[in-house]
Amino acid sequence: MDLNFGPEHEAFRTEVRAFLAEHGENAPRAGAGVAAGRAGEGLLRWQKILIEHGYSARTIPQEYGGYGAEPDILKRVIIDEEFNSAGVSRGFGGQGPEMLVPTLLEHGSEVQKLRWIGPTVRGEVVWCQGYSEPGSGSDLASVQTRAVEDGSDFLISGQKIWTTTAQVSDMMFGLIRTEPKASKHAGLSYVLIPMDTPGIEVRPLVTMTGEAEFNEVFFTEARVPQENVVGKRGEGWKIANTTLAHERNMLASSAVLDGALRSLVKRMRSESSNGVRAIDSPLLRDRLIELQARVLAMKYHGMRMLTSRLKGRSPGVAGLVAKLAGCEVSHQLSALGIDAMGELGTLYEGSPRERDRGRWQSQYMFTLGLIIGGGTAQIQKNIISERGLGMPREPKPQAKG
Amino acid sequence: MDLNFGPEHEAFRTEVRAFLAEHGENAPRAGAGVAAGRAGEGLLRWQKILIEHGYSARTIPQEYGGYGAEPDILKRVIIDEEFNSAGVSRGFGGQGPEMLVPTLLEHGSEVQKLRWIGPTVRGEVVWCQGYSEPGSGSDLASVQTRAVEDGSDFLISGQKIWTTTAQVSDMMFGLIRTEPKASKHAGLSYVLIPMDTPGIEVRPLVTMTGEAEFNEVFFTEARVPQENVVGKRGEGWKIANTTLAHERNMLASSAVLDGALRSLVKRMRSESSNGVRAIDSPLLRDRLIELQARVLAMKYHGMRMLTSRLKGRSPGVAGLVAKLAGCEVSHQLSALGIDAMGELGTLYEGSPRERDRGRWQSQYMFTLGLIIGGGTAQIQKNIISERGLGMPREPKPQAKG
Amino acid sequence: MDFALSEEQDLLAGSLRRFLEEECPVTRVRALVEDVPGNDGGVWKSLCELGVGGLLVPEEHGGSGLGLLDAAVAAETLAWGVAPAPLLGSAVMAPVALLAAGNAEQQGRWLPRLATGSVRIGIAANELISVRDDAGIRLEGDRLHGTSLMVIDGVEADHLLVALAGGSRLALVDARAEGVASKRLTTIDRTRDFAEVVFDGAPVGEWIGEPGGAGPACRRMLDAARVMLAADILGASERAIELAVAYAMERKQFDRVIASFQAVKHLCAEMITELEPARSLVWYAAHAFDQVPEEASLMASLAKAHLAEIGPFIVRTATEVHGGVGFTDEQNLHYWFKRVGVDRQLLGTPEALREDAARLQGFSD
Amino acid sequence: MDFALSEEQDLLAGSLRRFLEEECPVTRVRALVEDVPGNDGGVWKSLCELGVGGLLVPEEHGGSGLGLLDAAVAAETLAWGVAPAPLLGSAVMAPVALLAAGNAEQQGRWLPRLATGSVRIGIAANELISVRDDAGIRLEGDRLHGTSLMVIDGVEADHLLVALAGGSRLALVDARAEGVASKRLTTIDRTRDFAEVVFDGAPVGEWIGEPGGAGPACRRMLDAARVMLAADILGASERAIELAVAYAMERKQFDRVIASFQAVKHLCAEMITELEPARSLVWYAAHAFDQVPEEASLMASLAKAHLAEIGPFIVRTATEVHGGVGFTDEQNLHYWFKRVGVDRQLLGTPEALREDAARLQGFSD
Repeated sequence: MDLNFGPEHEAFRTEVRAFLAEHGENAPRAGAGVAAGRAGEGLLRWQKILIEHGYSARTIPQEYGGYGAEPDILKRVIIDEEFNSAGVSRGFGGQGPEMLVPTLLEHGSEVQKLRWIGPTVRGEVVWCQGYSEPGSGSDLASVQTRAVEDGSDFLISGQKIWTTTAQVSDMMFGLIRTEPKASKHAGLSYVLIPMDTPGIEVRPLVTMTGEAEFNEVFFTEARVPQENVVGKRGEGWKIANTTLAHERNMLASSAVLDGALRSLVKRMRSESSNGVRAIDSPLLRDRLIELQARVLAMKYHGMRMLTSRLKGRSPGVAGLVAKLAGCEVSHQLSALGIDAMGELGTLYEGSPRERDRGRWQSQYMFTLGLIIGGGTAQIQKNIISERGLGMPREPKPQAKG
Repeated sequence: MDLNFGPEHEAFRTEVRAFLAEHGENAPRAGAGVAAGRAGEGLLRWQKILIEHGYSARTIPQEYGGYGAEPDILKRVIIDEEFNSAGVSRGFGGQGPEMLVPTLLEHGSEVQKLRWIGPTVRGEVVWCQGYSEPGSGSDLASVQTRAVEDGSDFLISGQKIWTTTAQVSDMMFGLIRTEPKASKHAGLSYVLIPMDTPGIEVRPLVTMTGEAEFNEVFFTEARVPQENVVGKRGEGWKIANTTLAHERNMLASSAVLDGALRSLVKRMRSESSNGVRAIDSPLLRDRLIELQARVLAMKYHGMRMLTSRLKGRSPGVAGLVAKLAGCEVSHQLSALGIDAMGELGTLYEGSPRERDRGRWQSQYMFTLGLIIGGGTAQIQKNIISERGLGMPREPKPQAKG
Repeated sequence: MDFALSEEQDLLAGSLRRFLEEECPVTRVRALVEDVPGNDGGVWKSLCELGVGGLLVPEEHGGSGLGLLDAAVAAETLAWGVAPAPLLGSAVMAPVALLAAGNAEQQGRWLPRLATGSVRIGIAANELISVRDDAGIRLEGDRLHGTSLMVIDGVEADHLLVALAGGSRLALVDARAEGVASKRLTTIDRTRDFAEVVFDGAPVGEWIGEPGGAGPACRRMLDAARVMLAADILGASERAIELAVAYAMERKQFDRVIASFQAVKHLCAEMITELEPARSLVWYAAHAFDQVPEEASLMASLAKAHLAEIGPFIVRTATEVHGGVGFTDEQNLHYWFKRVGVDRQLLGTPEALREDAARLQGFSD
Repeated sequence: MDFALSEEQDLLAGSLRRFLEEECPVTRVRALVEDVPGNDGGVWKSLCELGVGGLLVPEEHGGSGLGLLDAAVAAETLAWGVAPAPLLGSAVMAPVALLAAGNAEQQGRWLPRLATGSVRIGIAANELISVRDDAGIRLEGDRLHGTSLMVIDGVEADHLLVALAGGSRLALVDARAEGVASKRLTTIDRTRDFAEVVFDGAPVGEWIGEPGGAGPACRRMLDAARVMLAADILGASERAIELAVAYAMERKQFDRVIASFQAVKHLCAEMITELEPARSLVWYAAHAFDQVPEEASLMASLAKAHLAEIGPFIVRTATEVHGGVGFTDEQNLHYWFKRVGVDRQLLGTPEALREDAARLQGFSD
């Protein structure tokens, strides 16, 4: 094990710090992390600065609008750490830069790359992901939204759900059943769909948090050129799977956990009841420290998974458990945040006396959504036991009658 | 709701206290609770005193060797409470008095009653229960131990497991498959089996606690008269089920929980590390109080179930959850007992510095055995969800091939 | 001994359930509270006609003179229906305080109006438990000063029952008097009405009890409230389980209802295994309040602390059983989830209540 | 950056596993410890031949000069095999203390013998963490007095490393000297050797470090030990999962292996979901001990506390997967169960370690 960053990387860290010292105040006020959705003027400007300095679109070739650096995970770690600890925005992110762009780089045609990558990383074109459907759970291969050929176009009909940022997106990258006669997995294509196509309707899906973090998207014979397929027809399943980009998510999610922990410590230092600070309550503090151990475990686990990737090894079962474990830690951090505020921990929706803009309640509910969404915890556990531990699938039930 | 005991019962309580004050010192030193297994001289004498005064075999008719009182659950509650708080032995118990005797009273022939009940309640004849088998889990109806007719006798072959006190028992009451052609449930009989019958071999089954709390019992053409069947042949399943005697067990088990809680408080008051008593640790004390709430919940739950019984109502799902919930509380009490002693909580087997004769470790393991034994927690949960909540059984898997 | 609800209590629960199913299903609740949290839209009036307002009010004052167990049955049922209603303040805490410390004249003047629902009394007593942000009410001359947070049913209240710092005095104050300014505190649970009330030289309408002698009445009021909150969690959790089981019996995946999957069944079994013994505990805590005064405070703290632990587990698990749809606003399941979330924190966190229970038993200083 | 075991570490784990599978399977462990807890029956000698005794010993003293991460790999593997061995005392705590505070001569005299296993040093340091039953060792004149409990590898030790009350001095004492009396303390885990040692005017063999200056060495020794105990829980838990999965793949009910039941699968998934991130934490804690001194104490406390929480969950769940047979002595699963049970309590309970972690970060006084 060698976690040394070495002189080159320490120099890089100095460089990042210098950048943050000089430019940090131009960042949008949203704090650390990556913004998704429709970027405002300030964010677009900031994003441009970030790309110029190699802190966003870092490894995207320059001809496609990126900074063109060699991949260097350590540098990415350093950027994450420094931006995070300075509380400075990482700029524009979301599913376009994070999922579509790597997919195009690997599977897209030259035309597609030149057309889409630059505007996407600059935040000018916003994307949403069209994978989940009401009946599909995490069994994405069971996607029903279908495309019928009509000349050189497809006519797409069906429904997607849990689509984040759909209401502000210019484009969707979606899994569409284009080959009705092929097998379940071989019948899907990866299609780029303009959201202003007639026949597409977006309905916001409000969740228990009170926000419309998601949407439903309805397709009624929406006409899309067949040339908008990425890769070959019928390869959609494979393409979607190769770019689920674990490493990015894992680094990002452990940074998010770490950020939540810091905020929690801050909250517990400032919040008091009857003159006793939350952090001075032996019970709340004990929970805090156990959660700290879990946050650190996820952090080092992320580094371990990354190392596996770098070495071209499968992380095995250790990779499968990260989502389930991480969401749960995040949920528990929020629960402690609420408890630390006692009765005032229930305040919400911008109420007077609300703390931290209601983030603890919002996060408590949203992380529960993460636990049960995108393939519920139940399905995650099936996957872990079957793929990770080699346990058999449940036998199919007997036919009735 | 009326938990008043009323003047008659308060008078009875006074009477019990007077008895305990006068005779309590003659009780065996084993402390509160009921002793099973082979009774020594002291216990046999004590049991005799208890029966004479109506504190054991209380509602058994006098002609069968009991005290002959009218059933009065309140009085039983009072007896439990007073003996428990005085830490005085309830005398001889175990599966003979607690399970066989009620069964005989309900289903036995007059001959069987006269022959067995008296010696059983006096502790002269010790019984073990032969229900579980290695393959049966809690699906008792799948019992395989079989009896073949041979003249007026049965020849019994097969194996029982998890048989407590088998090694010291004179008799077994067992479920035996006597009707091979009948359906699964209708093929069983309830048979009284002398343990000294040739062809019966008892092997102690040592558990993780290091004790042989259980046995395996092997039958090889053991010859038992057919007249030893209780009730009719083929009624064994029904008979075994009617006498699973929830109320007794529930009262007793909540008294056991209560006793464990008291001992735990005592231990936490006396145990200290670095000069701080366990009970003065905010963390350990917080766990203690949450467990106290759970112990009390089980106590009142027991009273609620009893009330249902008294009114001839089914307790419904509330009755099904008691075992699972109670075992877990007991396990957690033990875990806290161990933690309260820190590093010395690991001591066992009569080690120097061992506390409370190792009861916390022993109980920690034994209660885990209870959770997983006698129909594992998994099976309990099936039963709760199916019988209690009306959820469907798992479909049978498709036949292979 | 009879450890069960009486026939009358079963009837009360049944009739309230029917009323809620017919008159105030969750769709109506949603419409009522969407704009104004805690808005009961006449539901409280109807509930008072059914006798809910006067459960604890003696018969001579127009109530039915029942006990806290009856009120707990009502609380459980209202939470089962996530009904917005000032049950806690106007039907329990205020009557309990008046009965404990008010004089005959005060009882005669207030209790009948509480029973009919023609007056609502909000409760400014949060600072008896937890002082945050320098809140607390003090007396200067004959005027009240200071802030009280999380005032129960405080926005819609006609009058406020105010516990002075330290709990030695209880004042009844006209909510519309000069020097009283309240603003709504919005919680995750829109079925509740909470306020922050600032007293800036507000006149005391009347004192409840002798000056300096309100401590026992305050404790009594808190004990009752905690049992009610425990019952609230009980009812909300019970409904969450019902909804989860019903959903699982309906929703199909892989050509079978998900209720037939062992993992889903076990989650449901785990929920009910937590709930049912807890129900017995809540019943006893209410009974102790009515009949076993020396155990009342201990049981109230234990019951509320315990329900505050299992309630969140149950509503979370019920949401998990629903899968993604349980997370949507549209499904309404979150109404119960949030109700439990507020109950857990109110009038004593679980840790604080266990500490209180320890103190009551001499386990801690 | 390379967050992974090195090839050498993988090889070490592999060769130790093979050795244990071949030479010391649980059936042999059972036979060894049945009469005498902690009896390794020559296993330690063989392990030392494989280099385990000298992992932390510098090459110039006959060891391989590796780090705590290597020792943690060994600890994990020995726990995987529930092997009885004085790894913690003789191969970790004693060398760490000698390297931290011993002079060159002492290092040269003791380390080679520890590496070969020709000498065993027991550790009397429990009272640095927890004083119970008035234990603790004090110096009177030049003699030691007092009692130390839970002395690690104390029955079989040739010498004892004794931390004096307060942790300011470390003495090395001949275990057979006059005035030293040890008796065995038997724990649930028979694979361990613990003693209670009474010092009644025992002579100090030599001091390790300057008088009054042993504090940092003590902390260093405890940090190392805690990481090792965390690794021990890791290995024992890992094996418990392996055994549970293997059993579930074999045992049939209702004509199918129980591994195909969703409830069983989910239990196994829950175990591994707890274990794998914890493994990363233990690795990092060991790495921090070796390379990031400012984080070493914090990480040691956090890792040990965390593993002490998840370990008992895992071994309990593994037992549940086995059903009744897991509860039998014969099945041997309890060896891992008990190993974790002892690790949890040793050298700092989880609560105490979290309090320590809080203190180290300035969260508490």
